[in-house]
Amino acid sequence: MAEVVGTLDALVADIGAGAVLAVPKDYSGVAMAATRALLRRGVRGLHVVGVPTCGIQVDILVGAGVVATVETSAVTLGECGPAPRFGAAVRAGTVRVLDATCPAIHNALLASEKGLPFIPIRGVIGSDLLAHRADWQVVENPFRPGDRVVVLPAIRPDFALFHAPLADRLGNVWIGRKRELMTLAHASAATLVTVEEISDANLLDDPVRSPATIPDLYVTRVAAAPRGAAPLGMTGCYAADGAAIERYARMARTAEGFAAFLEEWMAAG
Amino acid sequence: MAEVVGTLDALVADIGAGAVLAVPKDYSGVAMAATRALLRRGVRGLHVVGVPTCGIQVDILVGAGVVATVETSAVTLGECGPAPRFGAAVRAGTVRVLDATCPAIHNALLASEKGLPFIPIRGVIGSDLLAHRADWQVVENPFRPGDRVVVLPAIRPDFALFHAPLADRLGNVWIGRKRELMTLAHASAATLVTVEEISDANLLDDPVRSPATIPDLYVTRVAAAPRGAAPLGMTGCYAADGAAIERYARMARTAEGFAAFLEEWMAAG
Amino acid sequence: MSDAGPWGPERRAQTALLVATIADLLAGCRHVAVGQQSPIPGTAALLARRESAGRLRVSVLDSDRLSSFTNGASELFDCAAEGRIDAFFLSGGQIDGRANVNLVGTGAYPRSDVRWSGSFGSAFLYFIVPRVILFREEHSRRVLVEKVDFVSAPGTSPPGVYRPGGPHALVTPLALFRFDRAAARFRLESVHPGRTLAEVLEHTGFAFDYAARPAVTATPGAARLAAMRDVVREEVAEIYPRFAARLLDGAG
Amino acid sequence: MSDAGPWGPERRAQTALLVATIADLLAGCRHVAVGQQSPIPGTAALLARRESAGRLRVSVLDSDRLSSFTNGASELFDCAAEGRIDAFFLSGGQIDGRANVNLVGTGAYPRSDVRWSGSFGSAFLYFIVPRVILFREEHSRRVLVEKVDFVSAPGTSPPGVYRPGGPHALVTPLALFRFDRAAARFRLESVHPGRTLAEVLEHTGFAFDYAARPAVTATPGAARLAAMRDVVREEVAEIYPRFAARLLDGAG
Repeated sequence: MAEVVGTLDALVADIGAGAVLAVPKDYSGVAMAATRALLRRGVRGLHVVGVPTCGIQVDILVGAGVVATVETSAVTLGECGPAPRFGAAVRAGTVRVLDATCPAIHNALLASEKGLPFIPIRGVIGSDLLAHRADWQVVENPFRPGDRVVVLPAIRPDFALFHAPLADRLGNVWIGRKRELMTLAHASAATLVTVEEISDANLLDDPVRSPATIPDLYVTRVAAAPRGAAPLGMTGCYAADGAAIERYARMARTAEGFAAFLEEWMAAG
Repeated sequence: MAEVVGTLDALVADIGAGAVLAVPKDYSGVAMAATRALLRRGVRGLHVVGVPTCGIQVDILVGAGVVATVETSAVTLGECGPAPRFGAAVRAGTVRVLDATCPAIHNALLASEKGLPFIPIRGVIGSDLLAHRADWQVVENPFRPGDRVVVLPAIRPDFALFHAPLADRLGNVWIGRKRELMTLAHASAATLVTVEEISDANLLDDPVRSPATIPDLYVTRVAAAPRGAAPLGMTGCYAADGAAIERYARMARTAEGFAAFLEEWMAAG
Repeated sequence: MSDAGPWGPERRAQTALLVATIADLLAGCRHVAVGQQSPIPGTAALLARRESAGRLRVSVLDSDRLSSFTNGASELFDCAAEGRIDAFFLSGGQIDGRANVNLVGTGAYPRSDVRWSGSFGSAFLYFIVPRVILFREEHSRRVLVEKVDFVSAPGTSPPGVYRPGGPHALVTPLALFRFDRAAARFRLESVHPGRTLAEVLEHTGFAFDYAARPAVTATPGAARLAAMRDVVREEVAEIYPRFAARLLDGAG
Repeated sequence: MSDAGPWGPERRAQTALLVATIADLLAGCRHVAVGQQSPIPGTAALLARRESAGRLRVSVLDSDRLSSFTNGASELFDCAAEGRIDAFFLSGGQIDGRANVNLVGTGAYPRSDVRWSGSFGSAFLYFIVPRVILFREEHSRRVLVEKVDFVSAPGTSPPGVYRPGGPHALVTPLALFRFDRAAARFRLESVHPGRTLAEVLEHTGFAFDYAARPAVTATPGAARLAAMRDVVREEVAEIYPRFAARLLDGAG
């Protein structure tokens, strides 16, 4: 069912204006190389969902002006601090933020995966997050009168986009311990994946690999992108390039610095 | 955190009268050998949860008179038809049945895994299941007025008991594609596992095995039990013994036949 | 209880007809899920897959070979909820004229006179999967009743109940029925070759719509039978070996 | 932003004190979870593990080596909800006298004057984990405010709100506070060696309870410092190499 495509431009060709695009946190495999292809498309007004957080990828997309809404629990450069272009856009009011908390993002994607019309979450009551989320509600626990519970609507992304170590020619994708990518693929209408390597063997035929493999049933397109998560890391393949991220953090402090970074970065791939 | 024990009697030593005991369906690894040890304990009044169905294991437990309640979506001998002792107990009114539907069992365990106070499920409305489940309720979808949705309380078993291919000396358990066992272990207060084999290597150190491994954090006790699922099968190890199950189905048609089976079966292990 | 012994040519021909009839009901589907104890629907789905030139995906539950599911026992239900399953099969100890199915038992609940296995996933999948095909190898007034004793899953739902799916057709050894969801009634689509409307009326416990001279179910031609034999030999034999041997008339 | 350069002996001693103080707060825990960008709490947890003779389990998030989680990014939250995590660490751009934490930003929301990363899992874990330890390396009126500008997660909840967890203590470079959930107030537990109550009062923006002559935080002895160095060399260095090198005074 999945299509193995030859270019990153082909991978992201269907992501249109206003699309709801879900991306994983830095540890889980961020499709940085494909993000460049997305910027080449000139798409605008994206609604980005950081699952459950996001980092340099979304900061670049926000800095490039292609994001209308960021829905996530955090935008962070990790050791290198908060995300500068995101912070600037918030101050300028040029990006809408749907601030969440990590398990709310996870639960809302689970609701999509399982076709639940809504899903409860403990906690949250008394957090200002709730006051600013018109799409979250508080109901009474039907099994315990007086017990108030926050309920969330499902998040159903138009596209999931991430990077993984390995796929096969059918589009089955091995994700290792990053199980949230399984939920994400199930929950999304379309799933776009870059991988370090494409195997000739069917991953589902391997009894040890298959339990951590997203079946092609849930995968729309796959493209090879060696070092496709860099400067972020890919577990088992390469570590994050802390110096490159720190350099980004410095350059992106100003609009001019970010413009210089972006020009250089776009030219590099 | 998990204890690797030397006998099946030690494995099940804590299962007391009235315990809520969750067991998986036949395909997922049924701890048949440990079921014999459970019967040796002389425990009574079990509340068995079949996840999401059950078979010969629960039929034997019901036939032996140790089950007060069966909560499941089906009790079946597969190709060999309905479960005879279960059927007889239902007719005699000696077992209480909490009839469910498969995804309701899955969702209710997920609610336990995630600490959700309740969880919705689509469908079910208009099924007589609902009329007979005082613990299920119908609420209005807070996001769509007039849309009625069934909600379920979490199922939190006192014990999960199942059979898997492989564990290590720390009690990490490899489950392959049987992901429902992960949810079950998370959802249960205690998890007891028999395995075909115990490995000297830490399964979590293996990047290919670890994604399908239940960490010892969720495992209470492990015991080796080669062919511990027989006469049911174990994926990758051995197939179900259809003739033995058919023989059981024949013998268990009558109370006398079942008594003869039970005597023989208890003596065999 | 599985019946024993080899099949005669008549039973083989009837089985082939049922397989072909069900395969036709899967036209246009992208993904069909089949329960493991369902050799005739399973064979039909695999035949339809071959005839679709690879466009149809078939998932046989609890089969390591014929399912690509990797997310545990809940994946079938999740996959259906995501709109990724177009057709599924259900049977019933009783099926009534409003397409209600009973998988629980006869008589008063909970102390059923005859207790069957239980409702399995019916109370969810019947609501969610667009094209649910009812299949039963027994066509009798015992099975096809006016009103089921216990509704495992209702055939229809009142307006306002979320129900993208539901019953599509009913296949038995005598006939093929279509289900009209708006009318909440079956309509006889065709009578199998060698069977009569009178027989169908005699053995059906519920009222249904029919033409005075109903169509005859199409018999699979030689080419289709050959394709079916190939499918049975190459794919079905792995999961339903006894069924495959019986259907393959000794030549397979 | 990580600060650059090597540490002097004073910074090393202060860090060791913070590590020891936090380790003491974990007494009796069975399972502590630590965020990845938390070298001091992480070191404290690993020290406490060593001192527990293996009874304490430590999970460092997003670490393949120091976490046994295998069920994806939601496992931390599920594990906490199941009652399997006894202690966790939170920080805050602002922390107020009712232990409310703000991880979002200063000024009026949503167009914060300074925007921080976001609330992460605080709005859930702060309610669920029994012993949440607040830790911040800056003790100032800018951080420890009377009232946070945005409540990422509240320090207390009214009766009736499900809240098995909450704030337990606050550790800063100046002092250790305990939080009294019933009173919704911090109480100064001890002032770190070389610091004074006056300093703490001067730099704390919220009111808190204190004794006229507060206790002095215990300094780790030579044996404990040696154990700490072992932990840093053998375990911490793998996950926080820069931090480990700085703490290991050149000898490590």
